[in-house]
Amino acid sequence: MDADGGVELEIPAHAEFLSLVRAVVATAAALDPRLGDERIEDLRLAVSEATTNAIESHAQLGSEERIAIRCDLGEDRIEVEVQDQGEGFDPDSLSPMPPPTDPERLEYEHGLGLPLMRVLADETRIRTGADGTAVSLVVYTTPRGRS
Amino acid sequence: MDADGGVELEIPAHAEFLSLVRAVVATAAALDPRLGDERIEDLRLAVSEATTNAIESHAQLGSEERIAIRCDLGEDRIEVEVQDQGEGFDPDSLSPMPPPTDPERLEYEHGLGLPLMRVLADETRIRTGADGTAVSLVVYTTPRGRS
Amino acid sequence: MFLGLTTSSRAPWTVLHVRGEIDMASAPQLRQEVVRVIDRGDHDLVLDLTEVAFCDSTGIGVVVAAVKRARTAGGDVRVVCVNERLREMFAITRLDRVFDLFDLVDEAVAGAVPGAETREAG
Amino acid sequence: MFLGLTTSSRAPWTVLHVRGEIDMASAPQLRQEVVRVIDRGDHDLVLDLTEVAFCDSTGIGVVVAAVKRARTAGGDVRVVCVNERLREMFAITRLDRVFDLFDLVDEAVAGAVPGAETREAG
Ligand SMILES: Nc1ncnc2c1ncn2[C@@H]1O[C@H](COP(=O)(O)OP(=O)(O)O)[C@@H](O)[C@H]1O
Ligand SMILES: Nc1ncnc2c1ncn2[C@@H]1O[C@H](COP(=O)(O)OP(=O)(O)O)[C@@H](O)[C@H]1O
Repeated sequence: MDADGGVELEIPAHAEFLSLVRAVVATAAALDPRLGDERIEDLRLAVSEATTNAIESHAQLGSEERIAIRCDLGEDRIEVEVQDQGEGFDPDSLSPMPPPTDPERLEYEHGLGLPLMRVLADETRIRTGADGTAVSLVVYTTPRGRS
Repeated sequence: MDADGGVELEIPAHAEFLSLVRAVVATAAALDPRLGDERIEDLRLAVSEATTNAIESHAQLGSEERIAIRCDLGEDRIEVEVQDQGEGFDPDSLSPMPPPTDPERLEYEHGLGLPLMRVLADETRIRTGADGTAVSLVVYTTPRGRS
Repeated sequence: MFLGLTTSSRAPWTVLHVRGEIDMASAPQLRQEVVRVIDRGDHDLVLDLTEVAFCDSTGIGVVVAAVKRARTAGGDVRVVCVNERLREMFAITRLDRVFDLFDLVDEAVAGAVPGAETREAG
Repeated sequence: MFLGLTTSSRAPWTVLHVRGEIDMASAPQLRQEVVRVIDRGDHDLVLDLTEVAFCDSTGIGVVVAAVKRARTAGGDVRVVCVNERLREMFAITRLDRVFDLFDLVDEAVAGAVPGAETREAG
């Protein structure tokens, strides 16, 4: 990933900036003519989910630190990394959603973000620790993501 | 100007990123409900002009450095600063445009950017030196720009 | 940043028309309106998302909350959306099995009222 | 990123219809097309900017270059635009005094052909 070829954005950790992040990602992704509208929409939604989590993680700490979003237009992929300075979490210990037939299902208003990201992006990488989380979302621009 | 309340964007110094800068500025400005569409459009165009000059200044040096754009949503104003690492210039020594009646006028395809910025923005400040230029463009959100 | 929210009556259904982008910034506004409508007794609710240009999982969460609140009050929620992306999201989250999705408000209000079968069947 | 460029003939005028955003990224594409059209002999050119969503000073520079090239070749350029912002830009730069602006292509091609007055006036 060539850091110099990318776009970097820093926003205050407030929900009102989500629409701006989406605009940046969609506009950056549109610079690659190989990416169709559907894939741009996939990435836009996935990044919105990741940024929402990042903003929530700062809210929980009462942190006024900013959220950083990097978009890298690579040879065969677009990679967006959302970086927060929240407390981190354990992605493996999240409780799975009850099945739709279970009346309990309606108790779960949350917990949809990460599953959605994993479906929408071609690759989802999470690096997380006590000093923050970085979520990388990759969408391939060439059929197999390898040029 | 509260640096923590703003949005920061860094782009490669290439023309294809201009549309992204415009999208960011328009979306950031739209977060302030007091700003009408016309003023947003003013700011969007002024920032596009400043960013165009910044990109040109890097191209002239063959510099691969990035351009930084900061949007600050203040109490009574939106301020956007475009910062480059070009060679700088002397804003006072630019030759004025010939009048429209002068046939020479058609020799001037350039030199419209700064005059436009000055008309579009409520305040235009230029800090420039051998290590770069920072152009600040301010649009007031309250009638007199003082809250 | 703000949603357009209007309600119309298609007795016994109340239709809540939503316009705009539903995310963490705008979801509270939608949630508040849903609560207001259901709590005033209009618990047979059609959520018309036809003009929703964007909806993320926060928005989906509000829909889930609406279904729960309406059912608890003895009513139900039907969701109208044509947006393929939104349909997909309801499918990925398997929520399309939890409540009914319709293409048109007319179709949503034409279906049987919840409980009507047991009340009227004889 | 790319402009939509099409030409149509309204003899003796050639109309170049531009669609999209004209900035430093897209201006070279427009400049090239203008040069191509004028250099093949179609030097009476109407630049139809009706569907230009954005144009900055780089775009204005291309219009100036087109006027210069067309006049050098013995022709002229008329500009069609309704966009208020673009009108304003031509006013601020006082270019509205250098060439003629029209609201509609029909109006632009209806005006007298440059040079026609001297040719036809008797
Ligand atoms: N960036 C993050 N920092 C800290 N915790 C996170 C982060 N992203 C996700 N989480 C944790 O994982 C949980 C599940 O996230 P997600 O699937 O996106 O659903 P939701 O955000 O709706 O809860 C969150 O509730 C939170 O506890
Ligand atoms: N950021 C900058 N760095 C270096 N020179 C600049 C910068 N901005 C403007 N200039 C100088 O000022 C001149 C006039 O700028 P402007 O009015 O925007 O017109 P144009 O960019 O079309 O030439 C430029 O040609 C350039 O020489």
